[in-house]
Amino acid sequence: MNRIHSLGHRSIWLIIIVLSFLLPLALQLGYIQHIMIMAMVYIILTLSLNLIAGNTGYVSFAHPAFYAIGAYTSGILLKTSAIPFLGILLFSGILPMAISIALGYLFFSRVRGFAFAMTTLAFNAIAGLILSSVLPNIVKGVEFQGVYAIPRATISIPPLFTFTLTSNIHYYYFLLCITLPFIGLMSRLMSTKVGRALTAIRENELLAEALGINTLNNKVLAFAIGAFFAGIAGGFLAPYITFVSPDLASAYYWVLFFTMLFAGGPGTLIGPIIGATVFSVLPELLRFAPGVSFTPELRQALFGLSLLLIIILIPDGIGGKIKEIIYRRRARA
Amino acid sequence: MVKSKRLFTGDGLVLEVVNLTKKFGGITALDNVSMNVQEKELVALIGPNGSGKSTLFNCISGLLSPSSGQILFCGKNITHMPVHERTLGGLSRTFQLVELFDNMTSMENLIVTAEHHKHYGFLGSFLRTRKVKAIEKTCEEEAHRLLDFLGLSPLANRYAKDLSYGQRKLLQIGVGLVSHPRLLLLDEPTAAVNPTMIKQIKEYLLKLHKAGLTILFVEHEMSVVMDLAERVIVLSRGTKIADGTPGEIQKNESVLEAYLGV
Amino acid sequence: MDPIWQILVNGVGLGAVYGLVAVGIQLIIGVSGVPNFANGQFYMLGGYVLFLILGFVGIGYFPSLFLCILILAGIGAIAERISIRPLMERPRSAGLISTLALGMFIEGLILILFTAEPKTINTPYSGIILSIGDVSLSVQRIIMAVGGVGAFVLADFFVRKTKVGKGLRAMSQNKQACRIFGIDIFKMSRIAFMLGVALAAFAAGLVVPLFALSPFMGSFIIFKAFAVVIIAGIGEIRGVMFAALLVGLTESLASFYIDPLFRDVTAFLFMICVLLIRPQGIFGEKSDLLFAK
Amino acid sequence: MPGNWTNPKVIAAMIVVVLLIGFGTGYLTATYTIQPTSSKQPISIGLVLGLSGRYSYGAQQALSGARMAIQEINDGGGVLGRPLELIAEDDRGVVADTVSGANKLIDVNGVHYLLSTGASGGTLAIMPIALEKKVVLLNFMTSSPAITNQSGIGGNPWTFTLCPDEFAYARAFASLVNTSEIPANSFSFLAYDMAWGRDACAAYVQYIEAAGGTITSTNFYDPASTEFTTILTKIKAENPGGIITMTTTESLLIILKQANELGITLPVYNRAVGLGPALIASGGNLTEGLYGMDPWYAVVNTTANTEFLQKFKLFSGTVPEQYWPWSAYETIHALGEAIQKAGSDDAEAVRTALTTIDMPSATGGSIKFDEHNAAHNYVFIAKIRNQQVTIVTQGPG
Repeated sequence: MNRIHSLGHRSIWLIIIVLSFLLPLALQLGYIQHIMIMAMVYIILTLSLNLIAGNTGYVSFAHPAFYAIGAYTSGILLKTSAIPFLGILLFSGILPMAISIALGYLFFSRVRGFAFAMTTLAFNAIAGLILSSVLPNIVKGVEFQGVYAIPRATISIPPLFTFTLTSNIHYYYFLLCITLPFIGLMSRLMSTKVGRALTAIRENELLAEALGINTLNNKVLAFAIGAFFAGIAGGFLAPYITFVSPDLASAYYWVLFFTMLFAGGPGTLIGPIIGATVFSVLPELLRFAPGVSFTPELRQALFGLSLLLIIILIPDGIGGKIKEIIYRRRARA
Repeated sequence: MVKSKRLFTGDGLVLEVVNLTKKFGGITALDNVSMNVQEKELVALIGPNGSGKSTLFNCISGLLSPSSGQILFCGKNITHMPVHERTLGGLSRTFQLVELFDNMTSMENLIVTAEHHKHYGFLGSFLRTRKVKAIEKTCEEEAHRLLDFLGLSPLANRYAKDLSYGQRKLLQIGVGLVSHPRLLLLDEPTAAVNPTMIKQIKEYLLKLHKAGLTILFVEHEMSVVMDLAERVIVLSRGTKIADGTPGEIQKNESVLEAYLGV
Repeated sequence: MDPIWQILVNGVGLGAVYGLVAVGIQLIIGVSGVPNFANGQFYMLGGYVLFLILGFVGIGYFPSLFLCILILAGIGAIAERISIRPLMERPRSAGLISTLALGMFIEGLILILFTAEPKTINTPYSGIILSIGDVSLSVQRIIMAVGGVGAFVLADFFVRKTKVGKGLRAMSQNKQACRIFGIDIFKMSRIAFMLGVALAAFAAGLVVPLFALSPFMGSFIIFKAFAVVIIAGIGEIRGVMFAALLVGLTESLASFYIDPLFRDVTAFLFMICVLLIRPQGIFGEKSDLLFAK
Repeated sequence: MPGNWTNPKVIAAMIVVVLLIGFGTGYLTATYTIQPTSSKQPISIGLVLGLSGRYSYGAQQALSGARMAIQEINDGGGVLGRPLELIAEDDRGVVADTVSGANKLIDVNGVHYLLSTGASGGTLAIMPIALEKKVVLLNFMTSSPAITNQSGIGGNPWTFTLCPDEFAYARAFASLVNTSEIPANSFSFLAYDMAWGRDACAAYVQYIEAAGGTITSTNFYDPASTEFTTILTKIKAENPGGIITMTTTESLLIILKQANELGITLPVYNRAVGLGPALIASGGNLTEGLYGMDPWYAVVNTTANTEFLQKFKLFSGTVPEQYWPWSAYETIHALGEAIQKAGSDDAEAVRTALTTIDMPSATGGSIKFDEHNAAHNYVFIAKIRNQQVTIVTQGPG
């Protein structure tokens, strides 16, 4: 198989990078930068969820919990400790990862398919309750409705420089420096031994095992990497919004992630990126639609309807469709 | 050719099954069956429907856990070893109803198997060190060689789901071979394919046998069994009723009984 | 007073509700393999349909309930055609997402039609209160418990004894075989879905007079129902009622002796414990394969 | 499969998507921020509210209240000769959306004045934003004491609270404990598990205990919960003199039903659910004897209030379920007066003007801010007697 297409022509990379660096300058408004920042946060979340739910084919409801845990970790540490932000960010990724590894070995070894999905659902509910009702009683600086007034992030490499991220544009570029390498990392991951093993597990777990693939370890690995980056996304959110709430672990978010992932195209790279971008920008665009004729209820109904139609008409999502077209062309050639 | 990793060494007996019994609830599917396969041997396992062939097969390959008895592979007890470890140890199998990664290309089907029989971890693969590059290259070469051998090269970039049934059967044999097994278990390799394809598959199996591969296969098609097998093992109602050369088996009373139900 | 009896009665009441919704899910997941995430919204929809019938059609409570069940079964047939059948041959996650989307859609519609303001339904029976010793409960709650058990027994009988029911069970065993033996799997899937939705509507009809009617009531109960399904063992219809009662009692006891806040996760904790000890669920049969596909 | 996206076509598609979204948003924003409403540039006022979700019914009414005030002011020639315009954002009652909605109003629409949301958590979350971006934040319906504590000399001079906080209600309630009106002196709490529920509960506990009352238990529940028999059984076993609830309308209805079913005859003192027509209609006899504590009731008998009611019925075609529309209405008017007083729409000037205003309220109190930027308006305790709301007690909070 030609591995070139995993990383792609550098020229195209260049175009995208340059574009994403220039775009916020073209659009000065802080609010639009906010939308683009959130879009990137969702790209990270959806792509990391894709690893387990898309590539490996195990639907996981636990992603919002990892996101929230990351956000709380970063929020609390920023408020109460003197650890440099980059360290905090790393830690807010490592904590969910540790949890996910424990969960993974506990349940992947016992249950499969839907039962596993339910265990993650249970974990998400329990985590949400702990964040909203238990943590405030035991951790200083955590209110029942979340962590308020989180200080802005300060990036410092002691001898060289110290810089506090204040405006949206700062956060935009900071996040861009995380997102672009992350996308590259994901595309590379897919072209490794592990990446192919995950696809194999999704396609036919029995066969994969019979052919000598250690499915348990691979599944846990995918789950853990996903959790790590979900945590990073949360860890970034805390100083950006300066507020985190238990809502982050609520059902609303896994519905949103699933919409982005499955409409975009599970198991592909471009799919989740498109899905995340479209579905994080669309609701904001709807804010500008004439309010009266476009009630929020109608928005929810349309949201559900469009997702339903996409699943039925193009079950593999947009990314899957693109992949299909390319494959057909290559097969003919 | 890079040597794939081996868990066990030892010669002579490749597979040895000792008093294997398997019960499903009340039913006894296998009633202490004992059998063996010598190195470089081409053995057929036959028997009427429900005689326990596939149960025995699944116990050997690890899909089922036997109720009692032992399975020795190259002198090592693998009775309760996880499936993937048996495979890594050089025991590979195919399935009667073809099992492949449908949404991966033929090439990828082979590569994903090949690379999991090589020594290198996630990080190495991720950082793509020179060593790893070399290994992955050899994996591709082996995959190409196999596709050539099976005449599937033109279909290298096709999804497995888009191949014909016969081609899928072939590809599955390829997937079984790419891990350099010490013993290849084939579950009805010629079932439900057209005569020309049967002929083709027979040729391939003979070639492999000549190349020194040890093969144990379940088969319904008697002509195939008689042409290929050096030795035939017959099961009936979960017990072994005969074990010998095709010639002997043809003359064996109890076998006829079992088949004709006299 | 000694509240323990009241607590047990409450628990049974809770269990009956979860059980009814869970049986529906169980039927569907057994036959078409799809975890129907919209069943909660169908439950909610059932409540609103009943509300309309009682409001605009001048027939008594039980006739209205019957009519409501018929209507929902019809809606279920349509829903199955739209959201399940096209995805029959696809991985289950597809069905999960499509039903999820269907649920969102229904909830949105109800919000448009009825706003978020809660409604209440009063039946002749929800007013009558019986008190036996320390225990006090309304006739409606008794009707609910009895109706719940009745519906469950009927469903069980249907699945075990009738021809169609046997077909359903065959489907949950082996879809391929059914094809070969000429069982119409689409028909089976449709019947299962209609039954499931109808049961959910029935549950709503019995329960709503005790609660208030709100567009969000569905999304709340569905997870409990799924927990019950997992505890019982996926596809195990017999186990459902028992598992549901277990969950109901656990919750009732937990909220009295521990903290009301933790009531809602006890179901999940219970589920996790069961999975750790018996991954196939309390009533599920352990597959002899070392791993199933 | 990995990497197909590097195919040029796909990349093209990707770039197009990014461009469309980016510049599309930019374009829409541009077109939106140009206001063709009047020859003069209008003064924009922002409002973030749960226009959808659990609280949408009341929120929609509050929106009408605000719109009504705007219309009145504009009909009277606007302020400083310029019309007012209201830009509302939906936050579904989700705090994260409150934050992004407020950001949008401030950055895109450039509002200098913001009416905050229906959940105390939301107000607390956007207070730092108001401080950072120097925007006047008018809190007209959230009552967590944490808000007023942090306002004014509390550190956030940009936040103003026009509704009483929980201490005011708690004081009013505690003053009646052990009297003929509230003979009970032991209470059990049933509040939903959110910032407000917790804070309100704490405030009541503090004042009731100070007044010599006792607390048998405080119970919190998941706002989505629909089953209260378990909690009510617990309360029944404790047998207090009364139940104090801090809940949504939906929960309160279920609580009343199931309390009745369990044969609980204790008086229910509810905070925050207005004793409006919808509640009485769907609650029926169950609401008989139910208490409520709010800063406004339809039956408050002042000319100004009856006038407001008539106007609101005409304007929205509905009857206020609770105090929200009234509060929004008076808040807009107070803001208008402050801008007039300041003589410019500059945020800083208006902020200082607000601290000095003193205008009468329809309920008989007055809107005048203390050092915590809190206007202590009247507080009412009302009771439903044979399907009619009657005021039990009233007075400055």
